[in-house]
Amino acid sequence: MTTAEMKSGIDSGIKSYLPPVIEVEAENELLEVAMGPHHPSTHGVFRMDVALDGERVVRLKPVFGYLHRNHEKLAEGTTYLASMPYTDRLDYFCSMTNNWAYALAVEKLAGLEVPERAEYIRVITAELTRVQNHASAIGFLMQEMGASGTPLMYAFREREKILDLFEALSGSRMMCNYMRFGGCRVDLPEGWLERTKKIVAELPRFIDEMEALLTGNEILMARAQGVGVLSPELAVNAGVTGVMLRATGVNYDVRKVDHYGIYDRFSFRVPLGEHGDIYDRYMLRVLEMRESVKILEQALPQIPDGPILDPKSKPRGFRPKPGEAYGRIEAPKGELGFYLISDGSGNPYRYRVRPPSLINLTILEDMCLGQNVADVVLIFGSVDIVLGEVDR
Amino acid sequence: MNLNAGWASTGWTSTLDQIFVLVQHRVAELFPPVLQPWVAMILGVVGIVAVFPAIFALTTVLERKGLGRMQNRLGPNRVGPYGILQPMADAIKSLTKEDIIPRSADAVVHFLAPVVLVVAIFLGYAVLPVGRNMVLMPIDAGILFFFAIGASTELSIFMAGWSSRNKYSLLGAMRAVAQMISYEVPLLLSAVVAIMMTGSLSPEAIVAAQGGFSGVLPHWYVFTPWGFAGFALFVVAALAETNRSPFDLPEGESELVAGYFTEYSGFKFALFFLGEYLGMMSIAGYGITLFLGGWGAPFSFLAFIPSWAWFFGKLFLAIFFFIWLRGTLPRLRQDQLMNFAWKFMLPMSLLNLLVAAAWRFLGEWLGAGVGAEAIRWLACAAVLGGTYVLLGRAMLRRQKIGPRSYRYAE
Amino acid sequence: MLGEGILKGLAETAKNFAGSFVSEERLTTVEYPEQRLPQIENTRDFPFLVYDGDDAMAGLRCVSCQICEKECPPKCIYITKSADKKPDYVGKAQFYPTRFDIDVSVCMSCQICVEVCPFEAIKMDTEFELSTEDRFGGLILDRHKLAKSNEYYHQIHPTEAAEVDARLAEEKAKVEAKAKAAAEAAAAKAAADAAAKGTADATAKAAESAAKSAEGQA
Amino acid sequence: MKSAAELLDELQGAMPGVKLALATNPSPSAQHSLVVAAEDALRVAVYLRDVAGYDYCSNATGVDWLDKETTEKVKTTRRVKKEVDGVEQEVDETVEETVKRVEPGCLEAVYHLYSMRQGPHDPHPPLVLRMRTANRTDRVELPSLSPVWRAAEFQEREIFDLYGIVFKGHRDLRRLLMWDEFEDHPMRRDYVDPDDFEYEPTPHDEVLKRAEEHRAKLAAEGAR
Repeated sequence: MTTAEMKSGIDSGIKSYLPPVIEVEAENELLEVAMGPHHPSTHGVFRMDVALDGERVVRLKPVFGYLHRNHEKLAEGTTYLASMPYTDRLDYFCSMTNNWAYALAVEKLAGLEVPERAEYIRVITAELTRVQNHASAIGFLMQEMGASGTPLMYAFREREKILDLFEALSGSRMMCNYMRFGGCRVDLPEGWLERTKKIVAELPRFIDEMEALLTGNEILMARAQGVGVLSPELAVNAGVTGVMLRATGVNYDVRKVDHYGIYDRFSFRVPLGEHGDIYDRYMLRVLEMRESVKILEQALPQIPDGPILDPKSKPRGFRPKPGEAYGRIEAPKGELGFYLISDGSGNPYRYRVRPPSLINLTILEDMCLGQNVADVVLIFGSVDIVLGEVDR
Repeated sequence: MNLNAGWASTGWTSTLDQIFVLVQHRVAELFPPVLQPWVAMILGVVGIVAVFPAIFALTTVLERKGLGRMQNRLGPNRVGPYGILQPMADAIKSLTKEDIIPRSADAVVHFLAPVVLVVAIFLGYAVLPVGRNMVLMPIDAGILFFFAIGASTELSIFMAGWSSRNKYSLLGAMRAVAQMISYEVPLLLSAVVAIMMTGSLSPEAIVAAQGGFSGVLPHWYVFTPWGFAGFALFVVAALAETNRSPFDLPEGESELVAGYFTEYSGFKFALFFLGEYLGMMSIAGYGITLFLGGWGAPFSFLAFIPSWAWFFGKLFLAIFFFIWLRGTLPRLRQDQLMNFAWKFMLPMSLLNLLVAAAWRFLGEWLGAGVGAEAIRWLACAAVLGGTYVLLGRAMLRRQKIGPRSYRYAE
Repeated sequence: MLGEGILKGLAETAKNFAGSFVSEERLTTVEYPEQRLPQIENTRDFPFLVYDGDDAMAGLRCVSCQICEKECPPKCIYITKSADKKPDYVGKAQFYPTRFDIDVSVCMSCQICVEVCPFEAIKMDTEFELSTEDRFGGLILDRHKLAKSNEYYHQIHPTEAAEVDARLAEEKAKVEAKAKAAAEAAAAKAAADAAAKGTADATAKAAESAAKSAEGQA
Repeated sequence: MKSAAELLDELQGAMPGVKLALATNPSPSAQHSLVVAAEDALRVAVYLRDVAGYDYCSNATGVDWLDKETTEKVKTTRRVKKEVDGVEQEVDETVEETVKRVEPGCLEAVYHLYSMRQGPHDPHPPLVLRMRTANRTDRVELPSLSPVWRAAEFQEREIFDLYGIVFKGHRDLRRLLMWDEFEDHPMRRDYVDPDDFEYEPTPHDEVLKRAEEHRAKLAAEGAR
């Protein structure tokens, strides 16, 4: 196929959103740098092939796949339940939300009902996950900015408490493997709610502390404001979701849109940015943490007694009827979707993860072109990705 | 000039104060008179070469522990009591590590770069007064000598970056050279006020000029408006000059891996590390000499404590301040750094020169007296403070930087 | 004013620096191995096999049904079924594993095996200090290493173990009741048959044999 | 938002002659899909984005449908010549035959579309858009929808990588996850692992057998 043929779709007059082309005076004077896969700032094994004109980026190509393990193929070879622990390992910062997204898709496929108590537990664990993910994401962003780890350590101090809660609940700190089709695996242990309430009550103080350290900092503002700007039109067209999308001002939060789970019972607001730059993404993460704390404060006292698993759900011999379903939730990194096709057997015929981390990287090139090489690292950090999910 | 101003020169305190000088003399007297100056010189050199690297070792562990505490961690605590022997472990590790020279690197220059750096930095200590009568080489143009020697470290950094044949090294070296040359201007200009006031380029004379007390408070330059501004500018420029956070772009690990010493390992890397910390300490030492009264005591009633103890105490405080900044601040971007140097630091330090001159003339013009002093003080402070606020605001506005508010969707 | 945010940040780190010396809450470091955190009850890492009684191999609850082997996501369980049978906890003759290996270098601690096991035979351990110098053999745990007593299970997961025991007792009671009912039914039937035949002798014999079979099942 | 069936009518009204079909989904999720012919896909996509309001392509993925071999028992009646009572006659005879029929498989590209323009006020199920290739071997080209929804850019690269669907009109169609020199498409259902597997240190059973074969092969190659 010739290039001309390849490009035919683009030339056909459709309004497309493409990255800018940067004119270079002397092509042979460009400095080509491969940032990664061995690079201190890449969040894992990820490579950006960057061409620099001085310190200005004129070309950038992301290269993926160093962590590819064909998660989808593995899942198609085992039962529905056996894929659940593997979802923990997608975005290993947020195993609870990964579990939920997968369980949600299977529940849609098999028509399972989730008991109310389980829904509450899901909301609580998901919001705790969101808090710790956003805190760590800010920490990593600051690390990228050269803050020698202080904000990251503060974030990890709080994250530690949340992970201890997860361990007390599910037995494991990060690889929770907690949710099941039609509910959750085990009920809350004794005293868990009280401990969680105490920790949630302390969270606003921690967020204040983090803001005192960072929000007004002139260096952070100088580095983050007006850098890595993303337009709302491009963001929507490129399927960018989560904080990245809302930082551009588009009001789209799957918790509000789909009313999945029981999110319509809680009052919370969706913070929106205006400029779509790194600072907006940082601030939105802070504000979303505050909103998550609000949800937690509502959900924790309301939690009812009752069963935690749909009686129709069973660990062995689970065979949904033929059909397909796409389920999605608002994971901390963006919209996490699972697409399943059942052929009536015990294994899914098709199992697909819609990874927010990967799709949010679609516009990395657009945001970085023309920027300083130091900003590339920042922009990349502000997307908030986990390579386990990008490469699957 | 009264070197002994405010100093109770009696008995054991004076002996303790001069103990190192006395030891040097006693040892030198054991040799024939022809050799005596040489022996004394060698003893001084040995002292510097022994003491400052020891402080460097201590600093590395203090830095890690201090950063740890700021981040709610413990820091190194496994080697020796409280991890105090950590630098020994680091030294053994760096000595036993394989020394790698990239195949395409220029081996000779690659080897020379860290050596040149350490030698140049050590030369700077030659004229640093670390205590009363404790200067290795008392020359009249000591400050000039220090800045001249300090400027030559850029050479070694570029040698390292260029000879490694690595893109990150080269970018890091170019950043470092650009940054150091830019910040040398405000560094020098901010130091000039102290020289103007003293009327001498000799570090000892500058320290002596800051001796003496009004009541219990000393006559340090930092307690005058121009001195404070000069000191603040000096600190910022010194941070940039020594590649410390928030100006650590040349080795910004998130962008350039390790900057100009990316391709260094083992002992050569340790030499670079040593050079950096020695550079930081020497520039802190000159900051103390120029603005913080050198080895002078901060209060008249504390003058019995030996002068060298004061100097090293101040040095550790300065180091702690550097660590504190490192634990708090993210780093700037190259263009912002340059903007800051040329559009903020330079005008401010030039204005400071004018204010310092005005201070001098106002002093002569208004004469003595508390009222006159207060008028002089307030006028200078207002000019400097007002300019600082206006210039800062203009800078933020020009770059469209400021706090934001956010809207919510229900 | 320029520098305000920086000063605020400096104050914050200074607060934390000072706080780390006085406040437990700020300095959360645990100096393992000298200090250890209290064990969290639900913690799981690698599976073990539960046995009842004193003899580990005789008391294994595992009946070698191989469901866990099939369901294990990373496929780290290897089971060989026995040729003969032995009675399990309700007295039913069952197979038992002649080989039960778990490769803990592959195991990902997901506890799917625990969930799918119909016999409450495999549970999650909390022992995490498993490091060994033998990378190949040392991390394959065989059934002798895996077998741990029910008392141990009670010790590490008291709540869960109590639930499991209650469930097993209930099941056992159910089985016994069923056997008893079956025996009674058989006896009654035999008696009816005997009555039809008119030989009291046969009745006694049938009832005896039925009672025996019920006993055997129990 | 309109349901898939309503959209089908609307599209057929707006673009007469467009090749579209509705594929119903029997599962409780009831997410029905529109199957569009490859030649009409681009204009349907543009219509969906610009007119129908589906401005957000959430998910794009491939599905591999293998060739389906169905065996059927068919009764056929033929006239055969037979000697009946010594006289050759043509008689109807019913024979039961097994007929094997191969339903050609295909590769399918599936797109899940939502509308962000609608905002949070109108919850709606995804609109599922499907395209099918002619077969699984040589005619695997489909038009790329990435000019319409940039979100499909990486996902189509992934489909190309893992399923081997060639998207015409994609701006940069390279492998995404596997390395460029890799030849097969691992997500296809008839994919066979190449023998360059890094065997775990303690292989068992089937893996052990394969590991031994692999080692023997390496040894043989070494001997040569």
